[in-house]
Amino acid sequence: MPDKKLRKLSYAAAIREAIDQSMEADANVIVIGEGVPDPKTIFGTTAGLYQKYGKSRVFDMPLSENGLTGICIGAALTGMRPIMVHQRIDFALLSMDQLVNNAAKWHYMFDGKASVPMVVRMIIGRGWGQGPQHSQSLHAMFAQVPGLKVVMPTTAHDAKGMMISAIEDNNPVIFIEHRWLHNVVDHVPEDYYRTPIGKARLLHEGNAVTVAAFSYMAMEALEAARALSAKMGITIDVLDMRSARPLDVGSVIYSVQKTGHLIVADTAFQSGGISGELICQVTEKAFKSLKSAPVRITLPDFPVPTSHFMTNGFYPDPRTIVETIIDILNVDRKTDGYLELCSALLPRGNHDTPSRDFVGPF
Amino acid sequence: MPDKKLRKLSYAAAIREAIDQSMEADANVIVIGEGVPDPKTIFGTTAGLYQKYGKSRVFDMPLSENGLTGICIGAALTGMRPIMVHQRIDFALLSMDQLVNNAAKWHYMFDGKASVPMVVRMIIGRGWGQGPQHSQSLHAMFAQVPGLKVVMPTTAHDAKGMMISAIEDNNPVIFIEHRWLHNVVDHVPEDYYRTPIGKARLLHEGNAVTVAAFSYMAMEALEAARALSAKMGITIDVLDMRSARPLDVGSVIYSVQKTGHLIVADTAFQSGGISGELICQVTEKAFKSLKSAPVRITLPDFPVPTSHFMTNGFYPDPRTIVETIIDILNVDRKTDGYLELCSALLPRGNHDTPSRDFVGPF
Amino acid sequence: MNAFTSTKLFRSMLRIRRVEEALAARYAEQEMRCPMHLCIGQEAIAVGVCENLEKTDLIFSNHRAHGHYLAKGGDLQAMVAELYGRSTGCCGGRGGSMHLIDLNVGFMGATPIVGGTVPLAVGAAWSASLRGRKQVTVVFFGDGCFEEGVLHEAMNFAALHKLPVVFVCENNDFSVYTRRNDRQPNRSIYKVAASHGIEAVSGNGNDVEEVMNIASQAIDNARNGNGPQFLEFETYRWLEHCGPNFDDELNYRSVVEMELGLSNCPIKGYKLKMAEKIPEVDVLVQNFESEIRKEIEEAFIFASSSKQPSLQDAMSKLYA
Amino acid sequence: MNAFTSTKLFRSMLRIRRVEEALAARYAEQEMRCPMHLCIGQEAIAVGVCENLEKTDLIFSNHRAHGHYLAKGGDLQAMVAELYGRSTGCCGGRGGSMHLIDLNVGFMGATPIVGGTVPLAVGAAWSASLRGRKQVTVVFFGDGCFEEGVLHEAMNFAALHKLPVVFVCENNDFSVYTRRNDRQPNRSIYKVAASHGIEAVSGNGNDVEEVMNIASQAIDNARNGNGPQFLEFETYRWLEHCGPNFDDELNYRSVVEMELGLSNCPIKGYKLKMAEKIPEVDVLVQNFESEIRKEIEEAFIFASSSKQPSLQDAMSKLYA
Ligand SMILES: Cc1ncc(C[n+]2csc(CCOP(=O)(O)OP(=O)(O)O)c2C)c(N)n1
Ligand SMILES: Cc1ncc(C[n+]2csc(CCOP(=O)(O)OP(=O)(O)O)c2C)c(N)n1
Ligand SMILES: [Mg+2]
Ligand SMILES: [Mg+2]
Repeated sequence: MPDKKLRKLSYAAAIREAIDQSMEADANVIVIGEGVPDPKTIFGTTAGLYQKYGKSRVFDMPLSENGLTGICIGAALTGMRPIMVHQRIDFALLSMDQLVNNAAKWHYMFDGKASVPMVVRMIIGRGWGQGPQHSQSLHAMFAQVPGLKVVMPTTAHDAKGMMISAIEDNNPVIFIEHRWLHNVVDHVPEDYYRTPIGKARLLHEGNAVTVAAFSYMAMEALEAARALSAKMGITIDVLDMRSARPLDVGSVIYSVQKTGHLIVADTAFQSGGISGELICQVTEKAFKSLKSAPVRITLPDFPVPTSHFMTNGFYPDPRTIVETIIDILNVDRKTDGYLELCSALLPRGNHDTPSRDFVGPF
Repeated sequence: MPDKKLRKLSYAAAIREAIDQSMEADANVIVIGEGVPDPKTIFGTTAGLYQKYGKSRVFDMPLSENGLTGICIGAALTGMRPIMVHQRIDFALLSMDQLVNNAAKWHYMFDGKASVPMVVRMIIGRGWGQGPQHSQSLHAMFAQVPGLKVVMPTTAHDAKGMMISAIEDNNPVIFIEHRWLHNVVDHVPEDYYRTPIGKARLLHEGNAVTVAAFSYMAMEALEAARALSAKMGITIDVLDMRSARPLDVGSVIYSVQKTGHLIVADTAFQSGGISGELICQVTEKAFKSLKSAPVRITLPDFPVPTSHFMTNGFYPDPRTIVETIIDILNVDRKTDGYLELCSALLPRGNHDTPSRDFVGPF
Repeated sequence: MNAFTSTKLFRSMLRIRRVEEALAARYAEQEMRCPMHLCIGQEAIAVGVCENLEKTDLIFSNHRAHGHYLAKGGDLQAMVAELYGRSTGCCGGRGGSMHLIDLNVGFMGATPIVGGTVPLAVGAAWSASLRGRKQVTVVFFGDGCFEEGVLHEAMNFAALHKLPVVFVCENNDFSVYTRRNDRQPNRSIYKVAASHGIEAVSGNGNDVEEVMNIASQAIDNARNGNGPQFLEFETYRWLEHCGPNFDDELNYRSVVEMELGLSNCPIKGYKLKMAEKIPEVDVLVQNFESEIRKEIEEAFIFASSSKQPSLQDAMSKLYA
Repeated sequence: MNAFTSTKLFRSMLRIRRVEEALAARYAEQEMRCPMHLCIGQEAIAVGVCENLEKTDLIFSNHRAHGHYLAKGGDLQAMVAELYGRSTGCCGGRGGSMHLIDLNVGFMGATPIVGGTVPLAVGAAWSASLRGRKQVTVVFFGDGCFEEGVLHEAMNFAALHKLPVVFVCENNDFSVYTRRNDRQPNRSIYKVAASHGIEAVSGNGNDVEEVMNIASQAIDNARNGNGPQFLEFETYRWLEHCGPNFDDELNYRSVVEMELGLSNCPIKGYKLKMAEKIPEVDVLVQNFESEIRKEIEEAFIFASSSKQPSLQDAMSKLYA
């Protein structure tokens, strides 16, 4: 009904709803993680589930990341559909063996006789002094493993749809949430719907440059795109990649064939990340379409320090993206439009908190 | 003395000699790993060390990869220089937490007040049915971590020199050995010498194409280069990258500026590997020098199956490299030279064993 | 124990022994091109444990899996074909000796990463208990595996949720060529398990009846909701860690030790024991031998004549 | 215990308490922009253990590190400056509350990955023993940490090589807001350690003298070559898991439980006990209070007036 007001929901609430509806739809779906049933309910993403589904479907867990990953794999092999949660993606490093050697390979090495339908949620931390061990963006480590799928939705709408797709998927799916996206609010339909895994989404349309962005950087790119067209009349394509494996290279090439310029924005370090992989694939397959050297917009190749004084400028923002685009197109900066653009993109609030009302701690 | 016959040694013996000489030179160097003192001495790479240095410097270890990595880090923080060995790189997945969260970050996060001088040897398996869990090439997983160094020498000469450099280095160095390189024999000086970390080496010089290769693929590329120039008069640059972090992009760009064509050959899967990172960096920095799209020569994006029937053709070889070059240059195949080339590159022995005399098991 | 069960146990052990011997004998032909960890000398544990299991019960195994697979009723032809790398192998050739599976008989899988399957077994037991099934899951592993931290994580969770899982530790005192006292302090394995709040027992792994009795009690306990059980069985590995041969030349164990180990042969010993109850044991054994010989012959013929997969076959089934 | 030691213990606990309270009070100013896990209620363990250590002995810690750091003699100003993210902080601002270090007093490092530092402590003890030093290494961790497999790997190796390491488990019954009985079966932690072949004792973590006595014995044992020691101390976390406030509103623990917990205050309790031996205890305490107040004031002034690092400072010291 077009006249009906569109229901809006936060990214965190959207994930909660997706899990809730999936648990209603399939009795084999279970949730486990440190703090899942606790008062904070993983930033609200598991709120009410324990009360609704009880102790035989919603579980807290011991601090045993590797063991519990294997346990969830064993449950998945025998009919359950476990959803496991890591409050920080950094903790998942403890479970690399189970994820890479077992979850990713089981279906293949046993000739398709068994499969591992499980979802592993991992949250990327940022800000308020998360520091070196609580703010890594490790998606490329998982995305390089044949047998895993890696998704990282940006909008609340996709968070719900991709969570449902991930839970329904018969393969291990790494579901990555950027902590700063949990508060993002947009239209989230009430019904049970799927958003495809492995397809990028065009967030903003234009013809000057292609910006392919992952996770939170898609938000930053969108803001850059709006400011650019409003203030300087430069329009760009912004692709929210949404998945790191499978990687939707086709959509990026399609856009690059139009724009001839490619920027890839990612929340990870520069070297060895998914940004390099995407640029490589586009270059291999659409070399002739590139009018200029592709550019990566990422974090520098250093661990993220804790002090907010040191992280001021550490993370790229819309301004970073805009300046890169202006350089690529080498547009004259001596214009009113550029000045307006700069003031429009002045940082709002603290650079180390997702929202003004945030007072720490995480 | 030029007239003195050059001493030749196998890659395995060269590693053994490097460790031996380092232990002689520095009493803080210790070696630990599953089987280090056993009768097989890690394919001969630790032969005699236990007998020579005794039980306070040469250790077997419990099957506790993560714990022992942390224990070696603790020893390194307090004055020792541990060398840890994994008979397969696949086992190191159990120690990702300690390597990535502690070893790589300790020096940085504690403001340089402490450092972790340790070497972690990891062996890449191949052939004789190693299968999905014993034949992964995971160097890109480590190479993407700021704070780690990742080396993968190809010649016996470099194996010794880089092992000495790695042991002397005050940072955690991942030292990767391809199982099929252990039998490689070349000139290895008797003396204690260093080969720099982070510098590629030109194995073969030419002007048609640049082939940047990692580990065992450098051997394959060299064979391809020799056959190409002998049979078809096509000469190429073959760069043995030798390190995955730091990555010697400069040497590759220098060569590409001459040839205009880049092929990167790696022992890993295609997606998310170091090959993509190298191509991305060259494209970013030397876009104008590229006359054609860079190409990756790698394994397909599937786990390596065990059956030798299924791996026949799974691994790229000199012929693969040659054909790729011929395509890039689009040289006419209807020549005697090409036919001679093909027969010269006919596979020798079994595709799943490093040498004809090999009778298994690993 | 009644004669029927005894002969069953005996035949099952003998069959495993003969299969392993046949594999060893033909390994030199280089048709089986993969690492192979034989269980000769350790047959009694697999047999004594699996004898107590229903077909619907599940087991997980490790790199030394042949005995577990056969004792649970795994298809011999599919196993040999797997070692031959053929399409008819239980993994279609993708796995080889260290990756066996036969879901028809509850053999969930064997893999070579030490410790890798232990939490999976706990997970299988967890899902059985969540779905109220009276199904038991058994996992076999070695004394070296006990050093992996994941074991303790798995035991803690199994004890916390009182899961129907039986941990079976085959203690042959070696991890490859390294003795237990070079890897573990002087304390007994099963008592560590007990400290996690798990019922734990140890026994002689070369005495199939002892294994059978201990396991039957443990499996009943697990099935009846008394939570996880841990069994440690002492045994001895006759051959080299990996491969078809004896390894005396490596000199990491003394001739005396080897002779002692071989003298505790679970099969020879049990045959003598049976002779007491069953007068015509020799005839019986001869029949078994010929049946088994025939079965093994057929398995090798099946394997060597099966379709050879190709590179194309490697490029599928990555995702379900 | 003599009056001198008693007052030392008391003052050390009081100092930690006042520092934590001051940090909590000023946290709302948002100058300390990092996660902060306060140890109010748990001071006796850090103090009772560290009192037995030489300056040259080493300790490793975890996310709840302030007490350990101060008890070992860590520089207060460098710690507060670190929380303020300043260049004068013990990590130059790179670490914040969860990453403390002061090598001058043997505080080797605290990090927030649970279990991460435990094997490091064993490694430090290993190198001490390899170099024949009579140095002891202590590692502090919580009851939740005990669930990490790496702990068992570390204990196994420490026991195997009889290393001079003391494992100190601060059991406050919680991992964040999850109770131990939702994460571990009903068995005691220190007995699991004992089963690994480690001398293990448990005690009341809110009684600083009991902690001191138990720890002194254990540290002597470790120093004299009797191998690793494991100490489990029961205690109670007063505030929210992370942050400056009480968390009654979360209702995961009852008011009764909280009151009981607070009533076992290690400091208040010990003051009464001291009064018996030391008549002028009140005067003494007042002096301590004012000394400490002054020291804390200065630390905050030092911190807030210290140089602010910049982005440039983040781009160095990646490699040694
Ligand atoms: C995680 C891991 N570490 C090391 C190895 C190499 N490895 C294969 S079998 C084995 C010995 C295991 O000993 P045990 O568990 O006692 O089993 P056994 O071989 O004695 O039957 C080792 C170390 C491995 N496969 N996986
Ligand atoms: C490997 C890992 N898993 C989870 C976390 C999140 N986390 C931080 S502190 C904590 C609780 C630890 O409990 P305990 O060890 O008892 O220490 P306490 O906080 O009670 O002092 C958790 C789960 C983490 N930091 N690291
Ligand atoms: Mg063993
Ligand atoms: Mg606790």
